[in-house]
Amino acid sequence: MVSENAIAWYHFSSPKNFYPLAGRLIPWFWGLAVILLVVGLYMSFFVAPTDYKQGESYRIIFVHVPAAWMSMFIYLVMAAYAIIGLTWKLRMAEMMASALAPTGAMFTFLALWTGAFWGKPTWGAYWVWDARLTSELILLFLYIGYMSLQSAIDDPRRAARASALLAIVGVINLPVIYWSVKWWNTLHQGASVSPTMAPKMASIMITTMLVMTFAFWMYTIAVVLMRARRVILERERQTSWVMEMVNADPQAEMKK
Amino acid sequence: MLQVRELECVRGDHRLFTGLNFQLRGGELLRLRGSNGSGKTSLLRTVCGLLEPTEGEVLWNGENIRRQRDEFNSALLYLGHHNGIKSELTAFENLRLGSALSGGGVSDEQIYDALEKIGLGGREDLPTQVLSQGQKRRVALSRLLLSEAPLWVLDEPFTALDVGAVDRLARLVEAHLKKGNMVMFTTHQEVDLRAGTLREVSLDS
Amino acid sequence: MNQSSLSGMWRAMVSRDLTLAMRRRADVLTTLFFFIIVVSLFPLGVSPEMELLRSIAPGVIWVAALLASMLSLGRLFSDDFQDGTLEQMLLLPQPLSVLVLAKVFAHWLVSGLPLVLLSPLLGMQLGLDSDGIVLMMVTLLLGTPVLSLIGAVGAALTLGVRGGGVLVSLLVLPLYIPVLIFGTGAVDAATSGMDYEGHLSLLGAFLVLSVVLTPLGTAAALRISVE
Amino acid sequence: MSDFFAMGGHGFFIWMSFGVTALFMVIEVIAVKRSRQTVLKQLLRLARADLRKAQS
Repeated sequence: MVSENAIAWYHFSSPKNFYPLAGRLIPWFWGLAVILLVVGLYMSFFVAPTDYKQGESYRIIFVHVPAAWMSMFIYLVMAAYAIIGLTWKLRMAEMMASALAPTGAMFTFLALWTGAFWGKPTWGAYWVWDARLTSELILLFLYIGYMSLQSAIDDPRRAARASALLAIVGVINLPVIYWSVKWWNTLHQGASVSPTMAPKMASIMITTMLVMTFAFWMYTIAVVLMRARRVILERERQTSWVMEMVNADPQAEMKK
Repeated sequence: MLQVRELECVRGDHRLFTGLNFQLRGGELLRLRGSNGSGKTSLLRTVCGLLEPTEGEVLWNGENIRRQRDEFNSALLYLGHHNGIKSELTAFENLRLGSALSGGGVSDEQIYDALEKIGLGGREDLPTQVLSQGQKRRVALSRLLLSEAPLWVLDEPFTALDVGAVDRLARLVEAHLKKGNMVMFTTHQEVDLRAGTLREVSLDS
Repeated sequence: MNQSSLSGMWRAMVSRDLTLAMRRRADVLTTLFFFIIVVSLFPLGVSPEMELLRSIAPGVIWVAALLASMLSLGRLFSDDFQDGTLEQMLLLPQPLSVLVLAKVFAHWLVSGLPLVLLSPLLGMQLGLDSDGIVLMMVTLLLGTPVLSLIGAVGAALTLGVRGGGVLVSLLVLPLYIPVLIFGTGAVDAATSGMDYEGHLSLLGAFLVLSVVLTPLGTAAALRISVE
Repeated sequence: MSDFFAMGGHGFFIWMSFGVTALFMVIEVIAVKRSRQTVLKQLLRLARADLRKAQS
């Protein structure tokens, strides 16, 4: 007896059914993202106390840390979709992986950008060869490698599968890279100098950071679902259901 | 026995063929017809396992070829558009390398003899880059003389061959079929093959 | 699939690639000259002062070795892809990953090993002392095969892609970083008198891991690229 | 209000971080929305062309 959710899961793994479902879900995730962002920003500026040592500039961690977490998390989700896509030949999984990459790359860049603008007032330099920042930089290279491989190959099916394989190779190497960079950093600079995450974290700060992380999470799901719909339209161009949908009610489709 | 079930293949973003079913038994010759771009080469490559079909499966002796890659590969000989020979190596070296890679068992005399039979006598030790297009094609075709693989998959084998070579190749195919083996091929020239039962599959449905 | 045909296939593939490399000796030499030229640029670009050169020597030689081995990756599969021999290799009755290992081994013999043999020359040029040079050779001996093995995955993924040569470096360089860190780390430790066994065992571990894992990745990438 | 923006002298850094993050997120949303619409327009043109061919 195939369990209930197995049928539902398989039902929505076909692009034809996933497309309208994503269309219905997107507004909900946008609503959640906006609410959480507003709450998060309010907490970041008005609820979290001024830090006795760093003053106000520490508030940047309420954007820097969630962005860093998201950049790592999105790469892992991307690799998971790549594995599913390759092993079970699920085109939908491959499309989700390629829809995730640009947002992941954006958060990686933002993590580096906000890290630099937090570093300047705190340690006096925009760039510090700290283990985490260096690993973040390498993660950005992995994202760029993934996206450039995907765009360099013309045949969409081969592009999806080749970049999926690269994502898997990347995710296997990620811990090794992170750990060897961490070892390299402590060797050359010694543990004392490397900037710690933040001063002792008051619980209110942690909850603010979590709220902001959830906000970024909802944002990511909404944007990725939108991009996934575009990827579906591009790759399923020759299927009949795309043609019917476009013919049926073009104006409505444009707005949604 | 080769069997194809509900095969579908998508290239780029247009579907080449779908719901394809046919069989090929010992002593049978299957000619694949279709206009240019109808997916003949893609079908041949799917049958060989080089291209993964979007739907359906290819069976060899009842089992999917993707689950028995080594056994199926040892029973298959594929000749594509490319000749599959290295231009820096000589004709003899190419053939000896080919047999060594697929498990050896072919002596040097057999190779020289095959090259003689295919009409390359005296040119065995020239780097293939100096040979003409037709001669390079013959080096590739001489692999048919050396291989015992029961299933031959040939993509436009008669192109760039002169009349004598076409006739020689036709006799070769007939001898192969008489031994109870199978040949699947595509061609644009009308060649009279008088052995085995001819079957046809057209992709221009 | 008996043992003899596998080792027979391995020897045939390695000797094939070596003869092909010898027939096109120019390609092999360009990689080596590139390695020498890149290292000799640093004294010109940075400063001829020996003390400074000695401190950056391991990093310079390792980065040059990285770039040189990546330069030669393009030829690993692309010639076979063009003339159809790669298709025939995919249709051989032997496991593809063993075939890939043979090809990468031949590629390493031609483009990795010479770097190891040349490195003492460049070490002296940059003022490395004797045990520094010995350790440089050991780390390169352990490291360059890993570069070829990981690089093969990138070469297979970008097969037949326009601009593939540059793209390979983008895909593969981030994956080289752990080998670079522990390769240079070992030589630094040796020159400054600290113990370096830890670094060498890690390099050895990377070598074993990549010998086991990367051929599977490369084989899968080849099947995707030849489609 | 102005001291809120001054952020104890660190205003520049804080608003560069929060501002650029917000800017990137907005740009990404607009870019994705517009790219989907261009694909839809192409499909529309394709569909109409097929329709006309079918009718003629």
